[in-house]
Amino acid sequence: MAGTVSPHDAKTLIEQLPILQVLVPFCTAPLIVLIGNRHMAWLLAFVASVISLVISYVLLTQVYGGGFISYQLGGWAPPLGIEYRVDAANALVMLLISAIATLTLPFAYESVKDEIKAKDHTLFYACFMLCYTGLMGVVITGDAFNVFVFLEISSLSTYVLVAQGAGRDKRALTAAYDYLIMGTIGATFFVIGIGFLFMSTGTLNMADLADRIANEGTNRTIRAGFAFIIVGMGLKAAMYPLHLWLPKAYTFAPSAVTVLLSATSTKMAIYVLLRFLFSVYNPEFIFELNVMFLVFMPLALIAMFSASFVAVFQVNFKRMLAYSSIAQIGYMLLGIAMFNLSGLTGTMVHMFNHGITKAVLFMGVGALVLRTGSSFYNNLNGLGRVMPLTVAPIVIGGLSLIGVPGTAGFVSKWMLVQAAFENGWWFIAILIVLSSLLAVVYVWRAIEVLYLSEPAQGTKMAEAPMSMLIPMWILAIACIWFGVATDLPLGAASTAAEVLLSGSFGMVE
Amino acid sequence: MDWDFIAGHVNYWMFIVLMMTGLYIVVSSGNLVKKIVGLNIFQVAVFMLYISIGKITGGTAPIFPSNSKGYLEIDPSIVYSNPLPHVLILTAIVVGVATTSLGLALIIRIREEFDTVESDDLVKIEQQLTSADNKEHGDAMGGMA
Amino acid sequence: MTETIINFILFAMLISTAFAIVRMTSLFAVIMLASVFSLLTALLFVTLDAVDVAFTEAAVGAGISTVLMLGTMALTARHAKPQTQSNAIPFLVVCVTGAALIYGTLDMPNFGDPNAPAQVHVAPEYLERSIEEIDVPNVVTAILASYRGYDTLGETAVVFAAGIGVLLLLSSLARRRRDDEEEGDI
Amino acid sequence: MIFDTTTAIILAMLIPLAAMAGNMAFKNMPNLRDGFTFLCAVLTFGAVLVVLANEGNSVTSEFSLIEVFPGIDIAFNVEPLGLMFAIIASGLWIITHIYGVGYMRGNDEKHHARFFACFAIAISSVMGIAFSSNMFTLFLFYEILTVSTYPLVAHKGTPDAVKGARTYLAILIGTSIALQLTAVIWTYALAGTLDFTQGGILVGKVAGWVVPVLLGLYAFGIGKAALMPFHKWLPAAMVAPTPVSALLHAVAVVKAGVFTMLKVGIYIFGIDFLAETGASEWLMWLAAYSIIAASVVAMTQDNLKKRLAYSTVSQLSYITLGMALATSMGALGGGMHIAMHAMGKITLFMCAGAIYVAYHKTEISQMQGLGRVMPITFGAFLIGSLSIIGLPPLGGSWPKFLLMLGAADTGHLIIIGVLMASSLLNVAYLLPIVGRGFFRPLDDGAPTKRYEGPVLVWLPPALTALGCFVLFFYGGALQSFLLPIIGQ
Amino acid sequence: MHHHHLILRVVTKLLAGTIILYALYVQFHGDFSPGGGFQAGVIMAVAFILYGIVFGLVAVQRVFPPWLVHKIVALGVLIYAGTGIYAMMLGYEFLDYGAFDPGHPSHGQHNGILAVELGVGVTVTGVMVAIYYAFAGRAPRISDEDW
Repeated sequence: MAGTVSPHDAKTLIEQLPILQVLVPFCTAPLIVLIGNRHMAWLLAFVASVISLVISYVLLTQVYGGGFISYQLGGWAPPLGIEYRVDAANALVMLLISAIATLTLPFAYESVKDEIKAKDHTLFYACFMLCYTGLMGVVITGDAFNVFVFLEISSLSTYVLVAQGAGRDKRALTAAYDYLIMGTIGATFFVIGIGFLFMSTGTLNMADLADRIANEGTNRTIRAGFAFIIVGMGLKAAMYPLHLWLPKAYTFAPSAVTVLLSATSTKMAIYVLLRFLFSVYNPEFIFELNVMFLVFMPLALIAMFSASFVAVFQVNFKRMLAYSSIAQIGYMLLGIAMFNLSGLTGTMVHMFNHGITKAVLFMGVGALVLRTGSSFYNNLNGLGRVMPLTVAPIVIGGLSLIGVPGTAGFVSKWMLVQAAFENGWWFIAILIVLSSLLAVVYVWRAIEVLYLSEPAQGTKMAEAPMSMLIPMWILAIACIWFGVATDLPLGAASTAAEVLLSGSFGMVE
Repeated sequence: MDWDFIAGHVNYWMFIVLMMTGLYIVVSSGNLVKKIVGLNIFQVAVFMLYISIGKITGGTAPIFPSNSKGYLEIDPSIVYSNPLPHVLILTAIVVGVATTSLGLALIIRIREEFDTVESDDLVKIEQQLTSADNKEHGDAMGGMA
Repeated sequence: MTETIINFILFAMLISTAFAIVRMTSLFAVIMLASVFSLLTALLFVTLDAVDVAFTEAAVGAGISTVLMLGTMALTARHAKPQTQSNAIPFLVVCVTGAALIYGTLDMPNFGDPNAPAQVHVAPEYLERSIEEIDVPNVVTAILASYRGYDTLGETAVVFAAGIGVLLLLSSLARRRRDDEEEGDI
Repeated sequence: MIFDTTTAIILAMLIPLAAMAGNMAFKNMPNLRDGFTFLCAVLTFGAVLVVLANEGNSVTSEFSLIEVFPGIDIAFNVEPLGLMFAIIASGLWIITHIYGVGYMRGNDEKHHARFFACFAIAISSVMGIAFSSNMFTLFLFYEILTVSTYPLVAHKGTPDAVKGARTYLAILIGTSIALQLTAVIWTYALAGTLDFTQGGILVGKVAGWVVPVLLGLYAFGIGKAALMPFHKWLPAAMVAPTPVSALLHAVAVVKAGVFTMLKVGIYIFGIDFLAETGASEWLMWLAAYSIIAASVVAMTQDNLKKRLAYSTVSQLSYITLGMALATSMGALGGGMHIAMHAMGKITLFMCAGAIYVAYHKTEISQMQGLGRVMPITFGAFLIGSLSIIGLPPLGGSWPKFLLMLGAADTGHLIIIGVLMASSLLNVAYLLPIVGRGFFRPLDDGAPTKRYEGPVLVWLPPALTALGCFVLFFYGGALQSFLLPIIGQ
Repeated sequence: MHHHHLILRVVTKLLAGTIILYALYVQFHGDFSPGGGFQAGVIMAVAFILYGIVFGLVAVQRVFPPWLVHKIVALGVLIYAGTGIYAMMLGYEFLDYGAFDPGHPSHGQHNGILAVELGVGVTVTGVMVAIYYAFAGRAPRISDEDW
């Protein structure tokens, strides 16, 4: 690099990693459009996501034990400029997002060919990369307004991606429209919240915000801002009762899109919630407000039970999983509501574990849709016998969704139950395990359909193509691997939880 | 609540009235296009709130005057309004129009597929489709969609 | 003082326009009123010293948005159906949200207060430093393109996303020659 | 010393997995596949014997495979109760495998490879349960065992089988997740550890109402122990092919349940702690009720396997009772009963399967005179029955004797009465079957030529029946082998 | 359309040229007065849209073919990002325009701002025209009672 002439200390590649993390997928999108070839589009997208995955892994290893990396965009020190700030909490979420995107792309190759018209493929992948960029940008940034900008990049591309399901079912369009309206209201609420904060503090940098709120105390404006940020992000996170857009969007979106959305987009919103709850507003503030106990806890519990209950009665595999997602988001909120180290660790690790679990399940359904053209149970009878390699990962994902020991889902539920006991809320602990039983029911329904019913007459189904099987099996193995070797997610999650609970974002100098 | 307070806050309350009018249109209107109009009004009202944060009484637009040679001259007596909210809102306006154009494009597609842009009718059509799904797939499984 | 009077006249017009939009069913009227609303907003922005924003709002709100909405109207329907459902729930939502907002305003600094936190913390630094560091008279441009240039990159990406989104929804990537239109590639 | 103990334990868990892989790989080569599985079974048994040879009845320190949560590892060690369980399960796997091959081929069942593969996973997880050195590891393998046996129960795929399997899974997963998991995490929150420790880990950490509640969560949460009212899965699971019923529902699965129960009583709560707090008294009465009630229900069953299933429910409660008595003798008796009942009950199940293979009879009322044409099978059945009843010189007499001693220690004379009454009930529901077989005339038109079915089907029960004799003479040895569990 | 409104057509041609000139002014004068890339892009697009409204979609697409519009859309984003990446390659942070003239950072800043504003302008022009093409390319399908 040509930095030798200037007195400025040339940045090394390692120092540039935080921005490259977002920049690599970002630049891919216009490149795809510029080149305009759909095979190249896929290849570019895949290569970019692999690079991004490697970077996010490197970043996570750097902050795994604590501490943070700050990157000043444009060379302007915050609060004047925008800052990227990586710590264990967002590094873990970024690893999840980049891993899922990297695995979704090979899966998408065949699925998109099947579900979307060939002439739209190039733009589809461009949109996909934009969505991915937006998610990464939201997670990595340390600037409150920058969150909004990248949130909108991902949201706009998400609306379009969901609408691409219109080729199979026209309801994808209204799903996308509803999502657009709800999502925009949510984003606007978020902007109002940021505005209130800005009004009371004069800054947009999260660390600076935290500092000023901690030093100057709160007032009614800041508290109202808090409410708007929670509702705004709650809409994006499909927090009960703001989840109404989710079932339709997940059901009618193209399979590959559902995989990406279910595994990453709500997690991103939960992460932002966490960041604002704990890092910008400090834990004492929240504790005084008692908002956790009075608001999050009941909503989380209602979500866990009502959404699971609805899921039990679904006849469409995809829609069942969508409702299950709402319930699982309830678990994450419950972990926040516990307000202790184990609870937050549980939330963080459940974000990760549920991400990989749902990804494998939706991929499985996508593979079945590719082969049978339907995700309704009565068209999937006995497929476990004709395409065992395709269906087995679904079973593993299902077990992880239930939280059977030895799977990733178990680890997070364990942490949540443990957190409940640490607070002495044994009643909540029992509710958590009881709601898992509902998961047993809806997962087992699918498994019985896939294995125990007789396949339809003359079913001669081939296994899903390799490009689908490989990512599915990687995720399925990850579901088991992270259920046993919990070092990576649990270690990072507990560091993250410590960072969050210590309050003001990055004020640990 | 003294007079100063009211005079200093009445602007905010106006913005809030506008915001809520916009939000009301979004939530209550049945026509998809009108919903988008409502969304625009809602957002624009929020933008006004932001811009008003930056206003300083007696201030002027944050552009430094320059003389013919192009050098900047700074007059310490001039108070400039806060430029930061302007920047934020420039971005937000662009985001808003992007959302609007996407929403409208979706509406056009919806009209082509469903032949209506009224949410009442759409809900009805969707209910029919769902109950058809149920009949086809649900009865066999003893569940509902 | 004149500023205040102008402001209040603008507010009165804005609010009456907004209320009119609530009641209208003719989409053409709604869209035109929305356009008027944007123009009034732009005027308000001018009085608030935000000339750049006013310029943009006029171009976007009164220009592009209006054209797009008219285009959409031409492709869909002229009239909105009168409402059939009850208004109770929307009204409740609006009231709760409004109440929260008003609660928030209670601790806000007075409008135009030069000692408000937003005026004393970060903003003065921009005003002081941008001459030295950026050498651009329009501070808004300096912040937009340099201090917070990354936001603007994001903004460009949003526009880009909207562009390819509309293309994906309504048409697709165009080819250079017409001959190979049947092929999937460009 | 062929291997060190660590390697041997790992091998004992891995070799069955190799068998599973073998079944998948040689799906369409029956002889190679079954032969390979047999080899694996023998090797597994060998690995367990190596552990026995290395360690005897000492308690080794644990070795950890991986840390899952801070302070919670997947870890293993050797202690007499677990070692005994491992020896029984792996030893009987060999016999059951032989029997299973005969049964499956004799009955033209389908999906052999899947069947034996799931079987092997189940054995692997039983090894994990037996050697686990903390409650977390045990729970992990406990759940794997549940999930891996589900396809075995649902094996036939008929609506009946599906329904039975659903009950099986619902109760086992339901109780274990809702109650046992809660109990485990609660224990961890209270004690800060889950390691099995002589004398218990909860001592001094809890008091008052929490102790019986926690014990209740465990007792009902260990659904595999089939304590009433969570026993329904066991009769429901009888829709499975008989080898499954034999090994899994007489030895591996149910014994995993009561084994867990004993482990919890002895190493989590501690016998003395239970006795001190009196927390287990209600459990004792419940177990006593289960013993009697299940026996009575067994008498009303005409389906042979169902009757044996209820008999199992009743016999399992002996072991729970042994733990709940909270005395050394009781715990020892409970431990021994694992071995004795396993040997006896597997004999009975294999006989039932043999009858089914040879004559396709499932109901007791259809079995008259069959003893005349299959004397070996019915002879084995008789010996198994007597062992269950607890008559010397059969293995089953030892644990009953110890349990009575234990009950006498605590001064609960009613429990002694219950045990005696139960033996009488055993006589009443088991011996008539034999009697009907030998002394009633054959049905008209039934074949009168002696036919016991294929050798692979009648030989195994004969062997295990012999085992019942052998165990009687090694009863004392077994008792002293188990002594370390009560801290002697 | 093609043979009527002669005055309209002449005026439009003149007007379109003027609008483009004005757009260029706004584009490159944005650092001195209100306006910048975005506004310039919108104005530029208006010139084409006006042309399209008067002369028809086919005519304007001959002047500014859709494939070119799409490339331009992507190009603008790449110009912006590329400016930042160039700074990175000089060993500075992303978008640190000071890199372009290390001895005199404010000159570098000025140049950088011009470059990124150009990027914005290009993309916005492209997107607006593309959206117009997309909307105008749809045949109106309004049922009779709506007129």
